[in-house]
Order: sequence, then structure tokens, then C-alpha cells
Amino acid sequence: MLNKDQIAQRIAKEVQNGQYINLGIGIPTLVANYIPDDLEVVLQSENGLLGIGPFPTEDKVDPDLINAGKQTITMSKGSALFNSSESFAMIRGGHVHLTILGAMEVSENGDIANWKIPGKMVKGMGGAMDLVASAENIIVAMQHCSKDGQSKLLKECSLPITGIRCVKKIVTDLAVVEVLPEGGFRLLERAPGVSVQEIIDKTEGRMLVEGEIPEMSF
Amino acid sequence: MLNKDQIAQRIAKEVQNGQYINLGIGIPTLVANYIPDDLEVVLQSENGLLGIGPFPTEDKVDPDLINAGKQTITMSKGSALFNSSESFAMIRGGHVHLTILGAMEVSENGDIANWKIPGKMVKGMGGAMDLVASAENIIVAMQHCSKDGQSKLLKECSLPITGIRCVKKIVTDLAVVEVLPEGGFRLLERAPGVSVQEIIDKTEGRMLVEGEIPEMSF
Amino acid sequence: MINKTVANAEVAVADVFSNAVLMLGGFGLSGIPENSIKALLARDLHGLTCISNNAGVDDFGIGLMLQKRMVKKMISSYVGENAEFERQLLSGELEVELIPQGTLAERVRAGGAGIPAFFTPAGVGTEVADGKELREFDGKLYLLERWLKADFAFVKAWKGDTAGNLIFKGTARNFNPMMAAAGKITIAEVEELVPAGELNPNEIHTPGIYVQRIFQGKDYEKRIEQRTVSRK
Amino acid sequence: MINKTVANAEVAVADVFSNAVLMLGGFGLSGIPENSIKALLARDLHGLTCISNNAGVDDFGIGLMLQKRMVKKMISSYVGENAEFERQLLSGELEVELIPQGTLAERVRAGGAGIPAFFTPAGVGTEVADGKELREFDGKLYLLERWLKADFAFVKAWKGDTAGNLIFKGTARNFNPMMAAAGKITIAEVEELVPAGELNPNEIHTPGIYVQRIFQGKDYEKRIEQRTVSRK
Repeated sequence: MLNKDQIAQRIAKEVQNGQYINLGIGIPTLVANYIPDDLEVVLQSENGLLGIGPFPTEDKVDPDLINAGKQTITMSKGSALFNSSESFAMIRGGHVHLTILGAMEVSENGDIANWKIPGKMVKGMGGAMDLVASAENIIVAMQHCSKDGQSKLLKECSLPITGIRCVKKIVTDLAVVEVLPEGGFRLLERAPGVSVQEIIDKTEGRMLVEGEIPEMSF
Repeated sequence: MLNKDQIAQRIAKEVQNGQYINLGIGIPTLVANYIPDDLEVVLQSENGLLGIGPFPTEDKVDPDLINAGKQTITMSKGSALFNSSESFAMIRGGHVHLTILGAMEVSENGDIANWKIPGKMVKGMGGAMDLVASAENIIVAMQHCSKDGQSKLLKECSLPITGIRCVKKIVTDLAVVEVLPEGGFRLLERAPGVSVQEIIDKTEGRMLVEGEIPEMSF
Repeated sequence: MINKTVANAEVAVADVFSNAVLMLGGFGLSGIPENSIKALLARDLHGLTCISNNAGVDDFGIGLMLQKRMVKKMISSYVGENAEFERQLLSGELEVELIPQGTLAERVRAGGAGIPAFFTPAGVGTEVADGKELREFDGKLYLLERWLKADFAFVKAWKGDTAGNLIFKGTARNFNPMMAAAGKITIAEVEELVPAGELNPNEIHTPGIYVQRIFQGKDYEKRIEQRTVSRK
Repeated sequence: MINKTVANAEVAVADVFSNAVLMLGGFGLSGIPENSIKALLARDLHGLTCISNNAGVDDFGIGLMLQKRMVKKMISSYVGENAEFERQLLSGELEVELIPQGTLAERVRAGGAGIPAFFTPAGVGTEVADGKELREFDGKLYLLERWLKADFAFVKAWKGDTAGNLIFKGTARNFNPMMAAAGKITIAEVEELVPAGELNPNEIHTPGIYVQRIFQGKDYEKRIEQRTVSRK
């Protein structure tokens, strides 16, 4: 089973040279730590920045420079600032190549639920609905099961959904899973020490398993 | 009868303190010369400038600084530059208080035709359709009659129109005319030496004449 | 150039009325109109509709207006980090309309730009789409969304001039420029107010045409929600 | 940061194909991509659709592409000052779609911003409205207009960096930023190309994400259409 950093590390392998990438709050933010130095990529922050740099040292903290998770950040060389309307123009217009975000549930046709638990959580969707409706490639980072053991890879989402037919890949603590264009999950890799059977048992949606399923390598 | 400069001079009296104003090509551009110095107004150029200054002296000519008529200009103190989308956002959003433009015809319900003569002139509408569809106050500067003596204040426009029910006032070489909200022209002022009868004779549309019609003063 | 300067926040907000629709710039607590909020808090107002990406925190920003029960309705994209907000919402004291962040930004932009409605893909297939027109363009589904406007828009800039031109700094820009354009009366507070002519026209983010009042702000707290640092 | 630099205009336009849809920035002859146009003229292309506010003059700008019969269709708001253009149009050699300038700007912006359609008041009651959906919002009539996109967008900036970030100067900005965002491949030529990191992120007009190729332009003529001066 992977810890959060390992999930982020595995997702980082999906990143390609030259990509503009939006990282969601939580595990996705950690992905930045594992992107190989030889890849030139640009991280977008939907509150108005292309080119997120590392967190600032104590003396460089600037309240006018935060990411979408409201964390203080720095700018990398060659970055650009803009307003929220321009930021989502970029996202909706398909200029951001890769979106990595967390989820509470993903269905086997690629629907994602990550913004609301009726009667319990009413924080709002933030930029998630715009991101999932727009990006060509969406990867979800999440635990395979909820804290009470329920699968989060479902036939259909039970929670209010954030977007339809949009998730392309899921990286969990147990597996790397593809969402097939025609619907259904396909198992690509398993976490070290995790069996194919355990993954199947913990996946409610249809899971296609073809041939030998390799263990993840980092 | 007024010459072009006098038409511009008369229109300048319509300008109020604090207004943002778009001046069209031709006579409207001349209006800038007659705006009283004690009025603070800002001239918008739809190619991307708020705060048009005087024409430049020879040594200050800058090809990167032109007005919508492609004339070289300067910027006044406190001006701002922006792109064409922002410029028309300003116009469509009703932020420009006054638009002054030329016309080939105006109808008695305030329709304006100024962009096309079928089979003859195909230059295009430029920003005129956006301006007349958006500004709350539109004043037309034009000759009362065409070169061959036809009235340009009509019951209905004969040329392809630029916008409907938008002109509020017309200043011609003969008269100042209001377009009534319910339709019809109303004579407000006559040019020095021009009789009310001549104006009526040269106006095809309905022209309301109430009481004494004063001569224009400058 | 038209001089938009007013003495201070108190003067600037003096005619804000109860039940008005307000827009307030900022993302989280970054770039919020701190001075205007403080001045609004000192007035006896109620029934306000506040359009703002977030709702502040319990003891800062719009959170303080919620504490004072001045707000009838919030229109936002994300309202976490605010216990009082959640309490008022769950008890039914507060109405909330949650809007995808990009849709919110674009609806506000549309309000300023005279675009009454536009199509966006955000929210298709979700409860955000309920009651909205759905249409296919080039094989993809979109929702029709309407513009948003406000009686008063409150924005905070880094620098401004007396003509109302504004320059923002860093990610404190966020929703401020669109809100400046969508307010019937737009009130800008700035960290540094300079005479017209001192800002480079090429560097201005919000042209003065959108700003009706501008004042020199003071005592900016600029609270940080998630101070995150790395070691040297 | 991703390096978008290419050697020159010839390299930048090498894969432009016949019958492609192009956008070209500029207003009149101000801010037009002079180097890219010259490089396109040197190639054997035909059937192009050109989206540009104007069509140049007879012997400069897009006018030269018309002379060479490279253009099948122009989409513009104003095409005066061009005799060859008028000749081709009246003889039926050239197709022309005339669009109100603000609608053109907004359609191009929509193309870059993922907004497939929007409502605008410009053109209501005119022949521009023919065949378009008309709808009333808040008592006023509006037309539904669609986005515009291009296979290649050509823009000209004052300064640019190797990451594709652009800063424009004066009114030469005009349509360039929207077109940069609406091109599948956007080619930017700049008067001064600097390494990434040298431009102030707060002053950038077009973020590099929109630009696929950038090169240092040369020999700018910057022709003036209406040289108008006042005496000292």
C-alpha cells in the first residue's frame, strides 16, 4: 500500500515534458515534489499564476502570493500573473494539458464526485467543476477505499457529482487504474505487495484485468 | 448653414463634466477641439486607449499609438491602454457615456445607417454596430441632406442599418434635432440664418416644431 | 482627467444601502478590500447579497459581516474555513448560491462587459445544471449562464491613481478587475494612491473608467491563511 | 520554463498549410505580424481564411497576401483603404465576412476561453442578425454569436521571453492578446526577445501558455496610415 507521498510520486511519472499542469489541493500538490528535474513543466494556480515555485523561505513569505490552497508560494522564472477570468479562460479553453485532483468517488464511466456530502459538507466546488469539464487529461489521486472500507471506484457515484465522463486515470494507495473510453475500469499496475485479487475485491465498478499486472516502479 | 467645424463646435456643448466619450471618424473627431477646458472628460479610442491627447508634434509621432481612424495621437495624463476585447467590453457594458458618430441616414425612430451602400461601398461596420447597440447617449453629426439634395432625416432608413432605436440627437449643418422616445423628430435649434421652414422642407421624417425655435449659440 | 478620489473608506461606503448587492474582490484573504469591509461593519446594514469567491474566515474579511448578520445571501465558489458561515447556512439564516469558480469569474466579467449570457461546460451533468438551458456545440454539452452585476463593487489594488486606474500585485489580483467592471458604483482602495499620470498606461490592469471612487487605504493586515514555508 | 524560441519567421511558419484558418493581430497597420506575413508570402500557399480586424493596404500587410491570391476568405470588421481587396470582392474572387469589431474581438476571445457562444447586442435589427438566434434578456434584445478559432495565430508584441510571455506597447496591443489565445498554434514575433525571468510577471499581457513559438523579429517598418501632427 502506498502512502500519500508515494501516490504523488507515482502520479509524477505521468507528467510529460512541456506540459502546463493544474494540481489540486492535498495529494496533488505533493506531485510537484516528484516531477523529474529534466522535465520542463509549468504549474498553474487557478487564482492567477502560471509558474508556481517552491514554498518560500520564512523571509520571502508574501501575503500577495498564494496558491489555490491559500498556501504561501513563490514564482518560478518566467512566470506570469493574471486575473481569475483569464485563469479559467485558460482552463476552459483547453490550454492546461493535465489536471490532477482528489476525489471522494469515481464511477466506471469516468464521473467524479469531490465537492459535496449532502447534509454534512457544504464548502463548495471551487474551481473543480471548471477543471473537470475542460481538461483533456484528468488524473485522480485518492485512497482506494473510504475510512469505513467502502470502495471509491464505483459503478455509479452516490455523491453529487462534479463532472461527467472526464477522469482518464486513477492512482490510489492500491493501484493505477485506467478509465476505458467505452466505460469500465482497467487495472494497469498494483502497489508493491498488493494482490490483483485485493484490488478487485476493493473495487465496486467493473474492473478489467488483462494479462500480468505489473507492480508499480518508482 | 454650419460648416463641419461649427457642427463639431455645437456638439461639444452637449458634453458634460466627467463623461467618457467615444468620437467617431470625421466630424466627431473634430469635437475634441471644442470641449471647454474646464470640463474633465476622457476620450476613448476603441482600438485600445482611454485618454486620447492632442495630435503629436512631428518628433513625437509613434506608429504604436494611433486612434480608431488610424491617425497618430498622443496620450493624455492618466490614460490607460488595453486590448480590443476589453475596449468593447467597456462599450457594450455601458461604461462609455456618450458616443458621437457620423451617419448616412437617421430614421424618425432613431435607426441609423452608416456602414454600407449596397453594390458601392463595402468597407465594413468597424466598431459602429457595437457602439450604437450599447451607448446610452448617441449623438449623430451629419449633413442634413445628401450631395444630391435628398434628406438624410427619414421616415425609414433606405440603406442597410447599423442599429435600431438608438440615436438620441442629431446635429446637422441646419439644425439640432431630438429623436423623441415615442418616435419622430423634434426641432430644438436652427443654424444661424436658416429658417424653420427650410429645415422642415429638407426633413423627410415627421418633424415636431413647438413654439419659438432658437438660433444656435456657440 | 476626472478625479475620483474620496477622503477615506467611511466616505466611500456612506451610501451603501440595506438589501444592496455587493461584490467583494479577493481570493481567500488575499486581495480583499479590508478598509471597505471595516467601514461597512461600522454601518447599520442588513439584507446584503455578497458576491465574492470566498466568505472570509470567522474573524476576518466577510466573516465579520456574517458575524454581524449583515448578509442575507452569499454567492461564492468556496466557503470552507468558516464555522459561523456553516452554522448560519445549516440553520437556514443564510442563503448560499455556490457557483463553479470559473463560471463565477466569467459571469462577473460578463456583467461588466455587457454580455447577458454565455455557454460554459462547467457543471454539465451536475446539480449546477438544474433548471439551466443545455446545448450542444461541436459535439460537447454546455450550460447557459447569466451575467452578474452589483450595486456596489469593492476592490483592493496595489497602486492606483486619482483617475481610478489600478495596478494589482501578485495573486492578489484574482477577482478584483472583473468586479471593478461589474459594479454600478465601484469603490477601489489602494495601498498607494498617486496623481494621474504617474502610472505607466501600459501596465494598468483596471482602466479608471470602471472606478467611481478611489481612496488611500491604511493599516493593511493582509492575513495569511496557510503560511507554508520551506527551509533555506 | 518551457523554451518556445524558434530561429526565425521562416522556421515558424514552415508548417502552415493551404486552406488553413489564420488569425493575424493588428489594427490597421499597427501591431501587425510583419515578419510572419513576409515569411508566409515566400511560401506557396492558397485558399487561406484570414481573420483580422483589417485587410492591410494594397502594398503592405495582409494586402500583400491578397495581391498574391493566397486568401480565399477574409473575416474582418473594416476593410477600407484597399483597392485590390475591393476589386477581388466585387469580382467574386474573394469571400468576405464582415463582423462588428466588438463582436469580432469577443468571438476570438471566446475561442481562446472555451466559450462556444455568447449573446451580444451588436447587430440586432441589422443584416448581421440574419439567421442568428435572437433573445431578450432584461428587456433588451441580443444575438447569439459563436466562438472563432484558428489553426495558426500570428501576433506581434513589443517584448517577449523564451517562455512565450508577451508585453505589447501602446495601441499596437489591440487584437493580439485574444488571437494569441485562440490559435491552435500561436506564433509570436517580438521586437525584443529576452530570457525567461527578465519580464516582470505582473506586467505580462499574454501569458506564455498561449504561445507555441516565439522569435526575434527584424526590420520592422511600422508603416503609419494617417500621419497626423500638430504644430508645437
